[in-house]
Amino acid sequence: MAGLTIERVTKRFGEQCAVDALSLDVAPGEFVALLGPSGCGKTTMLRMLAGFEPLSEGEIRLGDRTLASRGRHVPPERRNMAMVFQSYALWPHMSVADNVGYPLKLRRLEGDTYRRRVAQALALVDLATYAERSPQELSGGQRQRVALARCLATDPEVVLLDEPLANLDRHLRAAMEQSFREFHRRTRATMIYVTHDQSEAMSLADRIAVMRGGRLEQWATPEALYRRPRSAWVASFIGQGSLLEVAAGRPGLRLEEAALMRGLTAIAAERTQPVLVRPEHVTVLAESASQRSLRARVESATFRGERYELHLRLESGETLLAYHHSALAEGQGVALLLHEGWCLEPDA
Amino acid sequence: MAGLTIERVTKRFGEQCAVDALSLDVAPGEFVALLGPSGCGKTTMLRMLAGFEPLSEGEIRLGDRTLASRGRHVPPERRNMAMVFQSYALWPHMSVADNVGYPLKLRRLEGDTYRRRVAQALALVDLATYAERSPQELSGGQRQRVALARCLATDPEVVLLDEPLANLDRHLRAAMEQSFREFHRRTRATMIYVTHDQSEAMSLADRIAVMRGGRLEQWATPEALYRRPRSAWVASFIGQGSLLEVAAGRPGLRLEEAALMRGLTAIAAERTQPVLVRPEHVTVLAESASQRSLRARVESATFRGERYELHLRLESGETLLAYHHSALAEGQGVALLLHEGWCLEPDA
Amino acid sequence: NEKLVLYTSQPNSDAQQTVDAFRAAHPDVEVEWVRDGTTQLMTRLRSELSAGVSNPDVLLIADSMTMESLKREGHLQAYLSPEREAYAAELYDPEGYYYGTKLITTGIVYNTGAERQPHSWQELIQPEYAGQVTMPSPLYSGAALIHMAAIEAHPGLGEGYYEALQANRTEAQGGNGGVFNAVAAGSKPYGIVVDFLPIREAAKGSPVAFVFPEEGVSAVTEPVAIMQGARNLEAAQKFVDFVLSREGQELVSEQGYLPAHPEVTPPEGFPARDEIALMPLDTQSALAREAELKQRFGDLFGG
Amino acid sequence: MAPGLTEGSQQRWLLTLLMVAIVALSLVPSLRLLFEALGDLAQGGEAPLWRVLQAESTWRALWRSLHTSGLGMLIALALGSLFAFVITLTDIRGKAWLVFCFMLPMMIPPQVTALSWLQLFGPASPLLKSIGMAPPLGSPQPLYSAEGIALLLGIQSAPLVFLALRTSLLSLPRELVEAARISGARQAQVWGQIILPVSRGGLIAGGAMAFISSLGNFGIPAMLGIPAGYYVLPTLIYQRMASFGTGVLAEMASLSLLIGVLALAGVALQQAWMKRSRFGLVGHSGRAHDFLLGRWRGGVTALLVTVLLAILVAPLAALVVSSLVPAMGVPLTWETATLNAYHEVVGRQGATWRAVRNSLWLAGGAAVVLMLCSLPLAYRLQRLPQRWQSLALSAIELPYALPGVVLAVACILLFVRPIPVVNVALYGTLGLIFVAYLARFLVVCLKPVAAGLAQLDPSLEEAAQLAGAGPWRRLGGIVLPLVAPALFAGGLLVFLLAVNELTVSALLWSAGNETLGVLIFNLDEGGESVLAAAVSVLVVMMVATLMLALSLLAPRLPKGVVPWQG
Ligand SMILES: Nc1ncnc2c1ncn2[C@@H]1O[C@H](COP(=O)(O)OP(=O)(O)OP(=O)(O)O)[C@@H](O)[C@H]1O
Ligand SMILES: Nc1ncnc2c1ncn2[C@@H]1O[C@H](COP(=O)(O)OP(=O)(O)OP(=O)(O)O)[C@@H](O)[C@H]1O
Ligand SMILES: [Mg+2]
Ligand SMILES: [Mg+2]
Repeated sequence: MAGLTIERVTKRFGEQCAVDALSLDVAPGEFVALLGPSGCGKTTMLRMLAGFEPLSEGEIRLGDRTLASRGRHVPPERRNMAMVFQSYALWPHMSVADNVGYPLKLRRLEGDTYRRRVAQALALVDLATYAERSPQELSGGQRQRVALARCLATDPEVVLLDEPLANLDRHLRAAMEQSFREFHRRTRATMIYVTHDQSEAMSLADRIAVMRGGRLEQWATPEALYRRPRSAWVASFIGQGSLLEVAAGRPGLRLEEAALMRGLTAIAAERTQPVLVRPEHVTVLAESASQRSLRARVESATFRGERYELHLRLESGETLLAYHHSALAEGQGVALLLHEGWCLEPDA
Repeated sequence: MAGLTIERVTKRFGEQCAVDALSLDVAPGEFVALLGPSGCGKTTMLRMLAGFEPLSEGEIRLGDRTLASRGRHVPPERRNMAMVFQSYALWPHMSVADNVGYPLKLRRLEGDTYRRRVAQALALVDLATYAERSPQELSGGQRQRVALARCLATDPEVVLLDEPLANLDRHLRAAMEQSFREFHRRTRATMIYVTHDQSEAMSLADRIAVMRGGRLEQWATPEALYRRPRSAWVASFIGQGSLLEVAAGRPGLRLEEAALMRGLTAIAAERTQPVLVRPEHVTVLAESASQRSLRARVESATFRGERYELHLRLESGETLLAYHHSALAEGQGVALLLHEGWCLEPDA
Repeated sequence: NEKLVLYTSQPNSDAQQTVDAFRAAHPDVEVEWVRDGTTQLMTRLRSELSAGVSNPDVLLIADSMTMESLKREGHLQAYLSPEREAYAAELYDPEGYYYGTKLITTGIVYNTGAERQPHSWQELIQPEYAGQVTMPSPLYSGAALIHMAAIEAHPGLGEGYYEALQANRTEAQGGNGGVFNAVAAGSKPYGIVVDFLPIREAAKGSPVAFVFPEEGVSAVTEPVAIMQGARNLEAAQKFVDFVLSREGQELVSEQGYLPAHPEVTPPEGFPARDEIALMPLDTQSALAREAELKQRFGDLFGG
Repeated sequence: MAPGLTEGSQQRWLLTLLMVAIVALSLVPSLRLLFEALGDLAQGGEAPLWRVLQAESTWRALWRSLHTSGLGMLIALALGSLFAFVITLTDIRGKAWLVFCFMLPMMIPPQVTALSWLQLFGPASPLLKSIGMAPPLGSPQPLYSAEGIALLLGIQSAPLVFLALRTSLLSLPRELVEAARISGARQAQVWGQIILPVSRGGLIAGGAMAFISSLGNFGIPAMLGIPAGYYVLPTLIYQRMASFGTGVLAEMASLSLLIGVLALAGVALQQAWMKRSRFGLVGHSGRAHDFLLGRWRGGVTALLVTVLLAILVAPLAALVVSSLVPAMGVPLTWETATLNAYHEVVGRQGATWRAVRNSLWLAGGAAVVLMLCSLPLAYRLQRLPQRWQSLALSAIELPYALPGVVLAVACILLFVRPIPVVNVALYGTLGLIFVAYLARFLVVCLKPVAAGLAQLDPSLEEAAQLAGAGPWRRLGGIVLPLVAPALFAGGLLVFLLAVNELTVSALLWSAGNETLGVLIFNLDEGGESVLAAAVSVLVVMMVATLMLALSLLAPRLPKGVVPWQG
C-alpha cells in the first residue's frame, strides 16, 4: 500500500474557492476522516482524489506516482480506488447483485468466486435477500448499503467514502462501522472517510482532518482533536462544549479545577484567555453548594435519552453547556463545579 | 389545525408488505417522529400520507376529511402538506431562490412579500448568499438545506420530513432542530418527521412511533420510550443499553439497585426476566470494590469524544455496555455497580 | 464490350419496352439505362459533366430546347441518320445533333363532371372559367415552358394570354402529373396538360377528357441524341436509327404517344395525325427568350 | 507514466476516428457545395452567388422557408409533445396502439398526405359531398397557403418531436413532479413549470429536428406552395434545376448555402437554449406514469384519437381508396373496386420487390450503422470544449438541412470518379445512396442520444469509472443501457425516414438500384398514381408489420427501447 500525498491542492469553481491550498500527508493504510461543516469542500476534495475534477492548483501523489498535477491527470479508472457517492450512484438498469458485482466483473472475476464475493458483500450490509431487486425498489438506507457493498466488494488501494452512513440508523451504523474496521484490517487500504458525524469520525479514524471553508483547520488524532483543539472554532465544532474567558493559562495549556474556577471568578477585564469547557467536566450541584462554586441559571433543558442537556447562563452572561440526569425547570438557579478546561488560540 | 388519523393502513409492493396495518392517531399540531431501522417502511408511510402512493388497504383522515381510502384519493396538491424528500428533489432548472419560492408563487404571493419570505427561509438555513446558484452547484448538505427551506417557506397544515438532516453536521443540525421548533411553534402545523437519529427524534418529537418491518412497535412519548420500552427489540433500538436476565421483577416494572444487583447474582436457572440496563446506570469501579458489586472483563473500549464506551463481558457470559471517562485496556477486570433496570416483555 | 448507356426520361415501363425492343433487334448490344424525370436527369448529367465525367452514350429526353442548349455547349455529337428522310424538317436538327422521336402535345383536359367542355385556348380566359383552371408551371416543366413559348408566339393569343390567365385566377401546379391529378380528382375541373396522361387514363375509366384546342397545340418531341464523349458510338448510332425506324415508331404508338413518323398510325384516342394542328415554335428564339419567359411567369404567378 | 499515456492516446484515437467520420460524412459534401458556389466568383457581378444574393426572389423564399419551417416546427412541437406527455406520463389506456399509430404517418409520403387532404376538403370530397357541404368546383383551397404547408410539415415531423421528448421524459425522476404537487401545484402548473422545463433538452432537440427537416422538405411546399405562388428555398432550388444553363449547379449550391446558413443559425440558437438546460438528473425513474387522468381520460383519449384520425386514418384511407380504383378519379364502388393495381405492382418485372429489398437494406443498414456510431460520437462530443462541440454539431446538422437533391448533387460531384486512394467506385451502386443516407440522417440519430446523455446523472458513470471501467467499457456497460431508449428512438427515426426517402435517391439511383421512394415517385410522375398508391399501401403495411415484429423482441431489449411497448 502506498501513502497519499496532497500538496497545496486548490479547486476553484468560478470565483469560489471550494478547496484552498490543502495539504495532507496520509500514511499508507491509514484511516483518515475529513470532517467539516456543510459546504466546506469535503466532497470536492474526494472528487479530486478520485480524479473526477481536475485540480486548479497543487498536486496529488499516491506513493511516488503522481496522480494529478498541473500537467498530468491519471483517469479515475486507473487509480484503483473505490468510492461511495453521496448520491449513491447506483445503476438503475442493473439489479442489486449486478451493481455490487460490476467492479468484480471488471476485474475478471467469474463463476463461483464472483458469486461468492457478491453474496459476501451483500451479507455484509444485510441485504442478501434483496439481490435480485432493482435499485428503484429499495428504501434510501438500502440504496446506501448497496453503494457500500459495491465499494467494499473489491480490493482497492484507496477507498473514498462520502457520508456513507448518513441514512442509516444507529444500530446499522454501528454494524457498518464494524465492517469498515474489518475491511480496513483485512485489506490495509488507505481510507478517506467524509462524514459530518464526529463520533463516527472519532471512533473510526486514525487521524482527522478538520476543514473549514476549503482550508485545513487541524490535522490530528481524534483524541488530540477532542482534548487539544487548536482554535476556538475547532473546539466548538468538535464535540460539545462552551467557550469561556478566564484570567489564567495560555494557548495550549490545560487548566485544572482549582486554577479554572479561580480564573473564572476574576474581574471581566482580566479574563482574556478563551478556554474550552466540555459539558462532561461540569457538575451541576444544588443551588446551596460550597463557596467555591459558580452560579448559573437554567435557560433550557433538552431530553437526549440517557440524560438532559442543560443550557446554562452564568452570572457573567456567558453560556455553558452541561449534562444532568434529570430535567430542571427553566429559570432555575444552580451551582456549578468545572473540573477542567483547555486554553485555545484566539479565533482568527 | 386538524389531527391525522391513520387507520390500519397497509401497503404492499408485489408480495412484500412495506407497511402492515399501521394505525396512528396524531393530535392536531402534534410533532411526531417515525423511527425505525432502514427499510422498515417509514418513507412509504410518508408517501402515502402525501398521496403519492395509493393505499393497499386502510384509511387516512385529516380531521374529518378522508384523504385516502379504498374508494377515495385526494391528490397531493389538494392536501395542503409540505414535504422534504430523502433525495431532496430540487428542481434542476430553477435557482435556489426559485426552488424555495415556488410553493409561495403557487400560493399567489408576489412582490415584496414573496422576496421577503424567500430571503427569510434561506437565511433560516444559512444559505442567503447562495440564492442565485443552481442546485447542481451545491454540496450535498446545502441541497438538503434548500429542500428544508422550501418546505418551511409556506404554511402547510401537515409537514412531512424524510430524514431532513441526514447530511448535516451536528452544529447545523442543532440549528435546524431549533428552526423546526420555532416553525412548529409559529404555525402549529402537524409535523411527521422520519429520522434514524434517535436523539433528534427524542429532542423534537412530542410522540414517537417506532416501526419495525412495516408494523408499529411502540407509540409513546420520548421519555416513556426511553425509560419504559415495551419490548427487548425497542429497548435495544432506542438508546444504548444491554439486556440481562435477572431473577426478579416482571414486565413493566423498574428495578432499583438493590433488587437488580441481587437478581443478577442469582443462579442462571432462576434468571428468566429480561431487563434493560442503560450504560449511564452502570458505574465502573476499580477491581477491588465492595462485595456487592458485579465483576466483568473489558472486551473493547471505543473513544467517543467526551468518554469511552466500554464493552464488558460479565462472568455470566452476558455483555454489558458502560461509559467511562478514561480508556481501559482490553482484558482488564473491573467491578460494576448497576443502579437501575427496566423489566421488558420477552421479545416476540 | 458492347455496352450502351442510355439516359431517358420515359416512364419506367416505356423505357423498359424501348430497351427490350432495341435489344431484340440488336442482341449483341448490352444496354444500361437510367430513367428519371427530365429535371433530375439533367441535374445529374450536369453534375457529372461538372465533375468531368460523361456517363451516358445516348440521351432520349425532354425537348428540343434542352437539346439545343446541350448542343451549343458542345456536349452532343452530330450523326446524320439515314432514317431522317421520313420526318418533317422541323422535327430534327438539320446538322443531325438531335432527332424528335414523338409528339407530346399540350392541350386541355376537363373533368367529365364539369359544366363546360372547352374547345379553345381563348375559352379558358373567359369569366366562366375564373378560378377553375390549373396548369403546369414553366418554371418546373419543360413542356410547359415550350407551351408558353408557343402561345406567346401565336398571333391570336400572343403576349397577353398569360396575363389573362392570371387575371382569371388560374393556378399553377408543379408538373403535368399534378395537373392531371387535380382534374381527375375534381379539385379543379379544367387543366392544361400533356396529351397522353388523360387519354391513357380515360381509357381506363378516369372521368376526364382531352381536347386538342382549335388554335392548335404545342408539342415537345422527346429527342434522341448522342453525347460528345460516347464510348460506344456505333451502338449509339444503332440506337438512334432504331428509335427513328418504323419499328421503333410503332412502339411509340403502342405506348400511347403520338409518333413523330408521319406514316405510323397514332394510338387509340388520338385524332389522325394530320388533324392535329401544331403551333409553330422556333427553338432558337425560344431558347433565347427562356429567361425572360420564366421571369414573366414568375412575376405573374409568384416564385 | 505508461498508463496515462495509453489512456491519452486511446482517447485521442477515439476522437480522431470520430472526427474523420464526421468530416467524411457531413462536412465534405457541404464543402464541395461551397466550392461549387464560390467557384465562379471570379466572374464578378455575374457570378451565380451574387446573382442569387441579389435576386429578390431569393430573399422572399428565404423568409418563407423560415416562416413555414418555424410554424411547422411549432405544430410539430404541439402535436409531438401532446402525445409524448400524455402517453409517457399519464394512465391513458391503449398506449401501445396510440404510439404505434402516431409513428406511422411518417411512412406515408408527404405528397400523398397532401393530396388526400386536398381531396378530403376539396370540391370532390366524398365525405363533404355526402353531407352536402362540399365547396363548389374551383373554390379556393385553404391548404394552398403558408399555413397549409406548415400544417403538413408539422404533422410530418411530429414523430421526431415525440420520440426525442419521450426519451427525455423517461428519465425524469418522479420526485421532481411529486415535490411540485405537494407544494400545491395543479396538474397544469406541474406540466408547465416543472416537466416542460426539465425535459427541455428533449423538446429542443425534437424541435430543432422538426425545424431542420421542414427546412429541407420539398414535397409538401411543392404540392401546396406552387399553386399559391408560394416558393420556399427547396422549391426555388428545384426550379433552378429545371433551367438548362451552365450556371445551374452553382446557383443551386448558392441557394443551398443560404439553407446551410439558416440551419447553422438554428443550431446556434438551439445551443444557446441547451446551455441552460444541461443538468444531469439525479435518480432514474423506473415508473410508467405519474398522473391519473381520472374523469379527463375520456376527453384526452378522444382528442388523441381525433388527431390520429386526421393525420393517419384520413390519408391512409385516401391512399387505400386510390389504390383500389381502376384509374385516377374513378369513384370507388363495389363495381369499380379492383385489385389490379396490386397485381400489377407485385407482378411487375420484379422492380417492386427489388425496390423493397433495396430500401429495406438501405434503411436498416443506415439505422444500424448510425446507431453504432451515434453513441460514441455523442459521448465524445459531450466532452469536447463548448466551441468545438458547436462546430461539430453544426457540421452534422448540415446534410439534413440541405434539400435532398442538393446533397445528392454534392455526392455525385464527390463520387462520380472512383474514390482516390482506395480506388472504389461508388457511383452507380447502392453504396453511394447508403453513404448519402449516413450523412443525411446522422443528426436524426445523434440528437436524441445527445439529449439523453446530457440528462444523465454524471455520478453513474463516475462510479463505473472508479470501479476501473475504461471508456469503452463504460460506454457499453453503463451509458448504453441508460440511453438505450434514445438510441433506439434515433435508429427507428432513421429507418422510418430512410425507407421512403425520395429526394436524395432520386438523383443517385441507377437501374437495379431503385428505392421505394423513387419507385413511387416515378409511377406518380408517369401518371400512374393508382399504382403509386398501391405501392405506398404495401410499404405502409410492410413497415407496420416490421414495427409489430419489433414488439416481439421487446422483452429482450432494455426497458423503454420499443416506444410502443409500455
Ligand atoms: N417501489 C418499490 N417496489 C418494491 N419494494 C419497495 C418499493 N419501495 C420500497 N420498497 C420496499 O419497501 C420497504 C420499505 O421501504 P421504505 O422506503 O419505506 O423504507 P424506509 O423505512 O424509508 O427506509 P430507509 O430508512 O432506509 O429510508 C423496503 O424494504 C423497500 O425495499
Ligand atoms: N459544480 C459546482 N459549481 C460551483 N460551486 C460548487 C460546485 N460544486 C460544489 N460547489 C461549492 O463548493 C463548496 C464545497 O462543496 P462540497 O460539495 O465539496 O462540500 P461538502 O464539504 O461536501 O459539503 P456537504 O457536507 O454539504 O456535502 C460548496 O460551497 C459548494 O457550493
Ligand atoms: Mg458533500
Ligand atoms: Mg426512507
